[in-house]
Amino acid sequence: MNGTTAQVLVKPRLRANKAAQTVPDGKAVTTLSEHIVEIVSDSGEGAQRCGQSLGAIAARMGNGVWTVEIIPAEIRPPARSVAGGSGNRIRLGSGRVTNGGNETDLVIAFNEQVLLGRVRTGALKEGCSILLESMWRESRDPKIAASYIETHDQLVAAGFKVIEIPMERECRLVVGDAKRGKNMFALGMLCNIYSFDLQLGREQIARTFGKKDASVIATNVKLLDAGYEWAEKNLDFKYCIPAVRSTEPQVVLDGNTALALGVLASGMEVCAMYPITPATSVSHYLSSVFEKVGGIVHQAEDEIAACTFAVGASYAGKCAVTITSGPGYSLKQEAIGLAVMGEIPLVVINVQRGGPSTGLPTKVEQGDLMTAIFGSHGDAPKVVIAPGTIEDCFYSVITARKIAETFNMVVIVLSDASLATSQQPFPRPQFSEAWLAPPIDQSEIPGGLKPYDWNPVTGLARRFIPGQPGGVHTLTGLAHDTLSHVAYDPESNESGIRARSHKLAALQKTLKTPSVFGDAKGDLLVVGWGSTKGAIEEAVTSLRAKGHKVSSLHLTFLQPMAPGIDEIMKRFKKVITIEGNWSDDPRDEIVDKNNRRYSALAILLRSRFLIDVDCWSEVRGQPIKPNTIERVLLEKMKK
Amino acid sequence: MNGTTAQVLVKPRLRANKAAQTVPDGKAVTTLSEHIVEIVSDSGEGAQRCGQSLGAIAARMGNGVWTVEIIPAEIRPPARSVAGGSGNRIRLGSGRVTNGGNETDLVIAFNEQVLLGRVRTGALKEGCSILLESMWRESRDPKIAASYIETHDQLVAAGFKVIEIPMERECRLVVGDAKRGKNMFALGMLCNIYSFDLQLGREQIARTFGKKDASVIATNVKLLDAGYEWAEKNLDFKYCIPAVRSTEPQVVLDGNTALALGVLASGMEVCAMYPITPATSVSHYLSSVFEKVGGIVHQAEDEIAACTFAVGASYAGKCAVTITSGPGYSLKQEAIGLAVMGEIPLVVINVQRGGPSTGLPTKVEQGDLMTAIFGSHGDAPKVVIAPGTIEDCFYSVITARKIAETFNMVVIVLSDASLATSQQPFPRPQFSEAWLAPPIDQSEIPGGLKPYDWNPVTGLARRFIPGQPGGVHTLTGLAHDTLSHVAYDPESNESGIRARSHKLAALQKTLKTPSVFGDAKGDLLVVGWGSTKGAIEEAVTSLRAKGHKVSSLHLTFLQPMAPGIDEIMKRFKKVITIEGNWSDDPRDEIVDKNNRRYSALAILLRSRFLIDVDCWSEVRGQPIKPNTIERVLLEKMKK
Amino acid sequence: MTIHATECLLRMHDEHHALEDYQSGVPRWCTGCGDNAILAAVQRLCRDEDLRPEKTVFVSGIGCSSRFPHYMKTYGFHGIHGRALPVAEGIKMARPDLTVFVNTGDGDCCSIGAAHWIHAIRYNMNMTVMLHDNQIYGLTKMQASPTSPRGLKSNTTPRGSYLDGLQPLTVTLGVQNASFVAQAVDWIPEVLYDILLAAYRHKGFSFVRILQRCPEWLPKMLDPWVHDPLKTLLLTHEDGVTLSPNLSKVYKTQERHDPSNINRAREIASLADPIPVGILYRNPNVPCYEDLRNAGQQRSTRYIKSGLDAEFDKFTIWPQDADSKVQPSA
Amino acid sequence: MTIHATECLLRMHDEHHALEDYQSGVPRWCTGCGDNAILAAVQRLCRDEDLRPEKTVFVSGIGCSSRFPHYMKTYGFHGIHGRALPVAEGIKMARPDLTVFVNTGDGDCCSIGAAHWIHAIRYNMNMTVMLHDNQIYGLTKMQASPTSPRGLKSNTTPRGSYLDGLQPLTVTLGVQNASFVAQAVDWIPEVLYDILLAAYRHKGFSFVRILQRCPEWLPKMLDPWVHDPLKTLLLTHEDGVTLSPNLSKVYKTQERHDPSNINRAREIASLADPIPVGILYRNPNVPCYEDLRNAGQQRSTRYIKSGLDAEFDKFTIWPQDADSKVQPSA
Ligand SMILES: Cc1ncc(C[n+]2csc(CCOP(=O)(O)OP(=O)(O)O)c2C)c(N)n1
Ligand SMILES: Cc1ncc(C[n+]2csc(CCOP(=O)(O)OP(=O)(O)O)c2C)c(N)n1
Ligand code: SF4
Ligand code: SF4
Ligand SMILES: [Mg+2]
Ligand SMILES: [Mg+2]
Repeated sequence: MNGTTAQVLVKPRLRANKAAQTVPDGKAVTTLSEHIVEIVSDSGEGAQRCGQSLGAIAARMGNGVWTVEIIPAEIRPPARSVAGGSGNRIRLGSGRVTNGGNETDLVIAFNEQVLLGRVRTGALKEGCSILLESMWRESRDPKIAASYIETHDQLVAAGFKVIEIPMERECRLVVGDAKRGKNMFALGMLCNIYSFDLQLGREQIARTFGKKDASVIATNVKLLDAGYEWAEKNLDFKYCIPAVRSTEPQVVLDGNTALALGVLASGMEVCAMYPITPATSVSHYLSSVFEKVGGIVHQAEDEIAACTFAVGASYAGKCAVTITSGPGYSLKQEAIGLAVMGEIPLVVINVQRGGPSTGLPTKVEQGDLMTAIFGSHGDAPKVVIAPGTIEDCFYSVITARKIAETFNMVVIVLSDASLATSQQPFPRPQFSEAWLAPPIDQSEIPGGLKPYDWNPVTGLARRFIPGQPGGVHTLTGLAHDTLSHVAYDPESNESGIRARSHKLAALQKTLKTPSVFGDAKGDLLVVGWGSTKGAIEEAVTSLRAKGHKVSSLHLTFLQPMAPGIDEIMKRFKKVITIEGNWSDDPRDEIVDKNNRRYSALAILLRSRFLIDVDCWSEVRGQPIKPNTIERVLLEKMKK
Repeated sequence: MNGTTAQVLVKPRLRANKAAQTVPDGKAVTTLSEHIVEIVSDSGEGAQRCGQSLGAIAARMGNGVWTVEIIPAEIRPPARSVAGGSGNRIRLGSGRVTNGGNETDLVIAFNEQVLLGRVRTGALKEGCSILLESMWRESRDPKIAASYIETHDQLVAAGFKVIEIPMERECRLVVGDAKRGKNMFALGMLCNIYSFDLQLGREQIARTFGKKDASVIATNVKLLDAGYEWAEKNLDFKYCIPAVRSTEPQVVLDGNTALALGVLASGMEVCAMYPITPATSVSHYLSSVFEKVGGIVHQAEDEIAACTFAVGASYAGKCAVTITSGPGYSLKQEAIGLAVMGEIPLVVINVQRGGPSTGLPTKVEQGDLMTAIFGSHGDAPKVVIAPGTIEDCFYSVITARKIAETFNMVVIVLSDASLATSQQPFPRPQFSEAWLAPPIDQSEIPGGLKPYDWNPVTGLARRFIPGQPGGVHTLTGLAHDTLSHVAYDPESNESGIRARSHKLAALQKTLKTPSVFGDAKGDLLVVGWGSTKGAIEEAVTSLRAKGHKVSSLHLTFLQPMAPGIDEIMKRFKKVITIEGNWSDDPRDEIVDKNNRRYSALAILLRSRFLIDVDCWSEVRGQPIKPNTIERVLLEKMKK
Repeated sequence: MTIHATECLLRMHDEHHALEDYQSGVPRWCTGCGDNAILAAVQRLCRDEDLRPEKTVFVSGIGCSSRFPHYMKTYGFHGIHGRALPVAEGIKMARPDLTVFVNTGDGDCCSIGAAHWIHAIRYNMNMTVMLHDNQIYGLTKMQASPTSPRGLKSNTTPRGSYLDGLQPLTVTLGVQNASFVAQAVDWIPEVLYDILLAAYRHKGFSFVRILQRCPEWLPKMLDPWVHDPLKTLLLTHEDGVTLSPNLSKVYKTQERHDPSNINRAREIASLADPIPVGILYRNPNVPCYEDLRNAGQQRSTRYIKSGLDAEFDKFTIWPQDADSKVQPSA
Repeated sequence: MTIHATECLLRMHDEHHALEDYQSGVPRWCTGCGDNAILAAVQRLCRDEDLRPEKTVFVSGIGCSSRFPHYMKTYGFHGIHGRALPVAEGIKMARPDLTVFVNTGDGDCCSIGAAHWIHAIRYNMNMTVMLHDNQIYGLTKMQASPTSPRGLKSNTTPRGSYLDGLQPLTVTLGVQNASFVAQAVDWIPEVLYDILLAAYRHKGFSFVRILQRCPEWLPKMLDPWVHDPLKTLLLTHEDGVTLSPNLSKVYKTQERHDPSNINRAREIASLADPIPVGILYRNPNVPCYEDLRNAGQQRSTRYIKSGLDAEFDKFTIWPQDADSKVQPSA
């Protein structure tokens, strides 16, 4: 099949594009407030790099951006397989983009099988445009050709705007091995489609291949230009998403990189971990940079060793951090209890994934909140906070370290697989000395001071660090008195538990009431935590635009909870939590009020405030979409 | 000092005993409805055996009995040390005795130091009678003599009725090594004091020393008689606790032995454990008897191995059990999650001790309820039940095994250190075949059946057991479809989680509403769970006798909760839980409604029923006393 | 592992099996992954030894290699990371009639599972254990494992790993009750098969470390050994494995090693280059834990009832007791 | 373990210490418990080496023996069961300037802690580890431990334990990077002291298995060895321990063993009777993990800030970027 036929195939369907207004050279330019584009290929074909580059370019154009990785289930899936698609999904907007959004508007696919995978997970919007590599039509392997044609026709029948593009052939005009360069050709097309400054594309290539020799850069720039021109010539549509260039420097990071930089910025020196998806990439990045600032990443033999290693390091010096995900978090329960009992500051980062057990290692869930709060035997009070944005990921670690050392407590940071792999630009943080941990105190302990001189009101006590003269004592996980001597008497046990519990209250007194998104009163309040923040607020915004009295409240502190939350909730007729964890659907036959299992945050709010907080949740391994939330809220308001 | 002076010392004070009415021979016999007696010595002096024997004799007399071990903190504490007391505490009653009761009325102490230990833990009732070995007065070691006299005088000054008794000397008249026989001499005195049939005492000795040769029995009987006569001659008081001999056979067991017998009776075949106080004695007893019925106790290298070993055994055959306490329970979280995910029946017994961390290994606490329910990452629904009596300990294991295999779920049995070491008579269970696990199904699986054919309503699916032709499949802890194939798609994950969650609802539908202790409506309802049952009901009974409209509700199923509980609670003006775990005291300066941390059951009830359930709890390592509860309830009713 | 007598009896009534009877699904390992060779050898073994699929269980932990059970048409238990061995022990204890195989990775067995590994050797339960040692964490995308050679660049050791690799063979041989220890490589299928067969036929805990290639993360690492036969030391013995004439011609570096000689076995185990391949140690006389525990007894209801009654008697107070005035047995 | 140069400097300004400066509280061990002898030897060691109490940390798990730190007037960490070693590693990594000792029981180290034990040997961090091996679970009241001899009657093995005892020495010597392995007994204080001293002075992971009597649960078990000196094989060498003339007269069963000979060390380690006492293996050239990781660097705020800025630069989009029309560096 040759280009012309391709265009023949394409043009008529494209003319159908109503929103477009024709411009002089017969090319339609549609102005959009936002658009979601995907590029997907077999892994190894570079779709990921293409997507990331597009995101960076858009960000530099001043567009709002949210990119999400498309990751295959297997390490090295067979070529042209439905489950094997690898790539990137980029949501572009005029203003700031806070989440992955809804279904995809435009897809570039390198073969029809990976495309099928996307169709089947329901990622694509009905009738969306698909730019499809057409080479398979003429595949020497009749099976391939057949499957291509079959799939193509099905998609067309299903109403998708399929545009066949001979990318391979076009690239071969520029380079020998086309397979390698296709992604930059695609990038060129996208720069054209979205009216991006091509020069930015060239610079982006220069950045990414910076280390490689000039010729590599040159070839890729050629491909970029080729793609741009091809689109200019052959596609008769073009989009423009008005952008406001930010005046201050922005950083584009994914959540795990942000967490790692947070560790750096917090002044912590030891990170002990054991690999586990989706947390490991935090440690990957940290391993490459931590040593540059004198830090150490220790990969332990297992999670228990990682956590106790961190506990030992914290005990002897500055607060240390351990990073894990669900299964590893469960294994650390006993060690965390020791840190709580010994009042050893410790930061535990849990990048949540689908559970229970090994569950869905690469997929998002908010299933670990209850175990973060209640997950160790006996009374083991810990602080639990959850970042709601990529930016939060960075600052939450700094906050966690500070709280841990101020209150000698364990602080759990709950991120998740969605934040972990999503990229979003945010203002470049301005370094502040206040972020850093103070140097290790080695001064002499004044006579008479005891290692657990619990303040009768706040439960706080000064921490003794090895090396301090006059501070020698033996820390123990057994019940102990103020001298840290093992004590089995009722009073010692009670006062120790009281002190550790009251530290939570002391911290709670310092927290500010979170602000409501939307009006302070209304018909429905949506409460959420963690990575669903953006999607919830987007849904709320859209409903409010339609005249509904809906607001939302995002909680960063899950334990302790900030004051004033009940007053906020009382100003709304209904309150509901939206969470990415399990709750029984009251409509299910066997579920009734006596046995319905609620979502985590709903349980906490109901129990503390005795307000009839409803909940809706989803455990589909995918970020919850704004329009799903909108649909749910509308239903709930009908009732 | 000689006997006569001892009596001189004693008599006057004894005459002061008002309740006593004089009988012909000048001996006062006081009729009592109940009495608490303690016998305490250095460990190795046999106070424990004396106490247990007394308990058995009393039970055979038909008295209600509750015995509690007095255990020293160290393995082998130094002689005559305050923390080193070892012995037994026996509560005797006319009717059934359901808990350890309040302070002690009468003590026999072999030296003044172990006695001091008891005084300091506040175990003794003001002015109670103390029968004290007087030999120390003449100790060749002046320090000992001095400390004895000092302590003695302090106690007298404190108003205790101290009766010095030359036990050593008296025993020497019967045997050579008096130290060994003192405990039986003491038993004799107690038989006399409580007007027990001496013959029962002799038989008890015959039982206990049954294996030893006749001479041993004879000597001990001599000592018994000697003690009996000495008391008859020298003590001018005597008690009688009217008893109703039960017409049916009774068994006298401690909670851990009852749990072990429950394992036997449930037909389980494999118990995998790792030693941990206070759970280990279940396995000690089980190790000695399980093999006789073809069972196996496997001491694994750690708790994770113990739990996964049990999981493997359950998967391949009948449901297996693993037994542990707090720290071990925390370590098993991940393995428990695997059983939940794979729907492998499993019984986990957690004999709770003081926490967090290593905490109070030998002492009671109810601190593990929340972690039992929420303690594994992701959504990991398990059944949680708690025995409230020694008898419950036996039956709860049978119930647990049955539920585990009927619903293919993990069932957590929460006992505690108090039940573990307390003894109480209850009707000897009548063996029933229904208790036992069915034989392993090795029949062919009908074609077309899938390993996870979840029932759309109940979530239940038939279990496939290795060896069954037609059933081959690979169980996995990853998200899976009905074929047990690894599946990452949203639907499979959602339907698996739904099925596992709905099994809890399905079980809940089968539960009966627990019955209220006391009137069905009133001013105050006390809700409790586990070992506090007896103390709570005793406090309620006493308050009701005083005209207060108080009732109590005991929950055996903590997850799921039986239907009808909200209706019950609504019939009372106030609801409060009494628990042996931590809750912030609202009167503490830093505690307010926004930060107060509630007790476990209170959190669960408040969250589910939105009723303002208050709570009062204690974490003093001691069983909660009925009169403490009574005091608390009175205060709460005042408000 | 050998087969139970009862098994043999049952066998006689059995139809024979073909390779397909043990194959399930399409392995999702990378092309060229050494796990494929191991799978092929094991499926052949099952067919040749005619194992009954429903009486066979493959147990694994988590990792690329732990996907193994999914590709066998037998019962399988794909558990949690590091715990394959205790799960397998529980299965064997409850059901000694089942044939148990374990597939575990170098991270699964030697890192998080190390304690279970040490103790599984002690228990010496009758199972065949394959350590898929690719010297890397495969599934989690390339982190150093305990067996990674020093200096290996990985995602957690970008400047090269810090420690010399752990040698699983010397560790295993240091543990009391080790009864079968062998080493194989995925690229000599014939010897891999022979070793696995010997392991399967040994009654006890048969530990086979298999050097397994991971082309995805360590494409060239084992090439020197793959390409130069002289860098492989083949252990031959009439009580161990014997080589076909063809192989003998190729693999000229050989040692006649008696598997009963533990001291020499330990010395051989320490060799890094050439790498030993064959059976390092075998002791058929170490008892199996499940036998010491009399696992798999039949238990009748009456049997249990009588045992239970006997126990209750010890704690029972009979109503008539109080009246019986018999003298103590003194 | 050796002392850091910096330490030595600091030392000079130090007053010397007496035994009491290291003694804290009255040990609560049973009379005759071997732990008392170990405590005495260690307190003597601290005094003789003049350790600064505030710069010394004793780390333990849970068990009778793990109460050890409470009886030392230094910093102590009495942690959770089985995790003494990773805690100690964390301490050493964060603070290489601290002197670290570890006290662990046979259950704590060889059972629940086995994985950490294997890996601690690999890491070879500079610390002195005392395995208080009483071959029983003491604190929890007499359950068999991995090192319990076969047939031992305990509360979980009323008919005798089922397996031969694990030999900690052979296991340790099977692990890559083992750098100091010795065995001592509580009833020969002089040799116990010498071995602990050598262990302390060795830079690296010094592992000393101490046969420790538990009169409470196993009153007579070690008597044959305590009472018959000939049942003890004393390893002597100028690079190991040398015996005083008096001891030499009593302990006639001796072997001159060069601690650098690992093969012989492994053979000796396997001996059950006579039991070897002395230094089985020492290799001063194994690097310490904390040194490989450059632990204990000083870090200034500016240092961190510049590192952080450098990283941010990689991800930064500067406002002017979009306008700058420079050609790519091609
Ligand atoms: C408790 C727990 N910790 C960590 C992980 C993450 N994880 C999965 S596989 C694996 C190691 C894989 O390496 P290996 O065992 O050598 O198997 P391979 O993939 O190389 O075959 C890890 C760390 C997990 N799933 N569970
Ligand atoms: C996680 C956990 N499991 C089990 C226990 C109970 N426990 C305390 S000490 C101990 C073993 C003691 O034996 P050992 O380590 O040999 O020390 P020893 O008392 O003999 O000196 C056990 C099983 C515990 N405290 N924590
Ligand atoms: S990553 Fe390595 S071990 Fe895993 S499947 Fe691919 S090649 Fe095999
Ligand atoms: S029980 Fe044994 S180990 Fe523990 S203190 Fe007593 S003698 Fe020592
Ligand atoms: Mg591996
Ligand atoms: Mg021990």
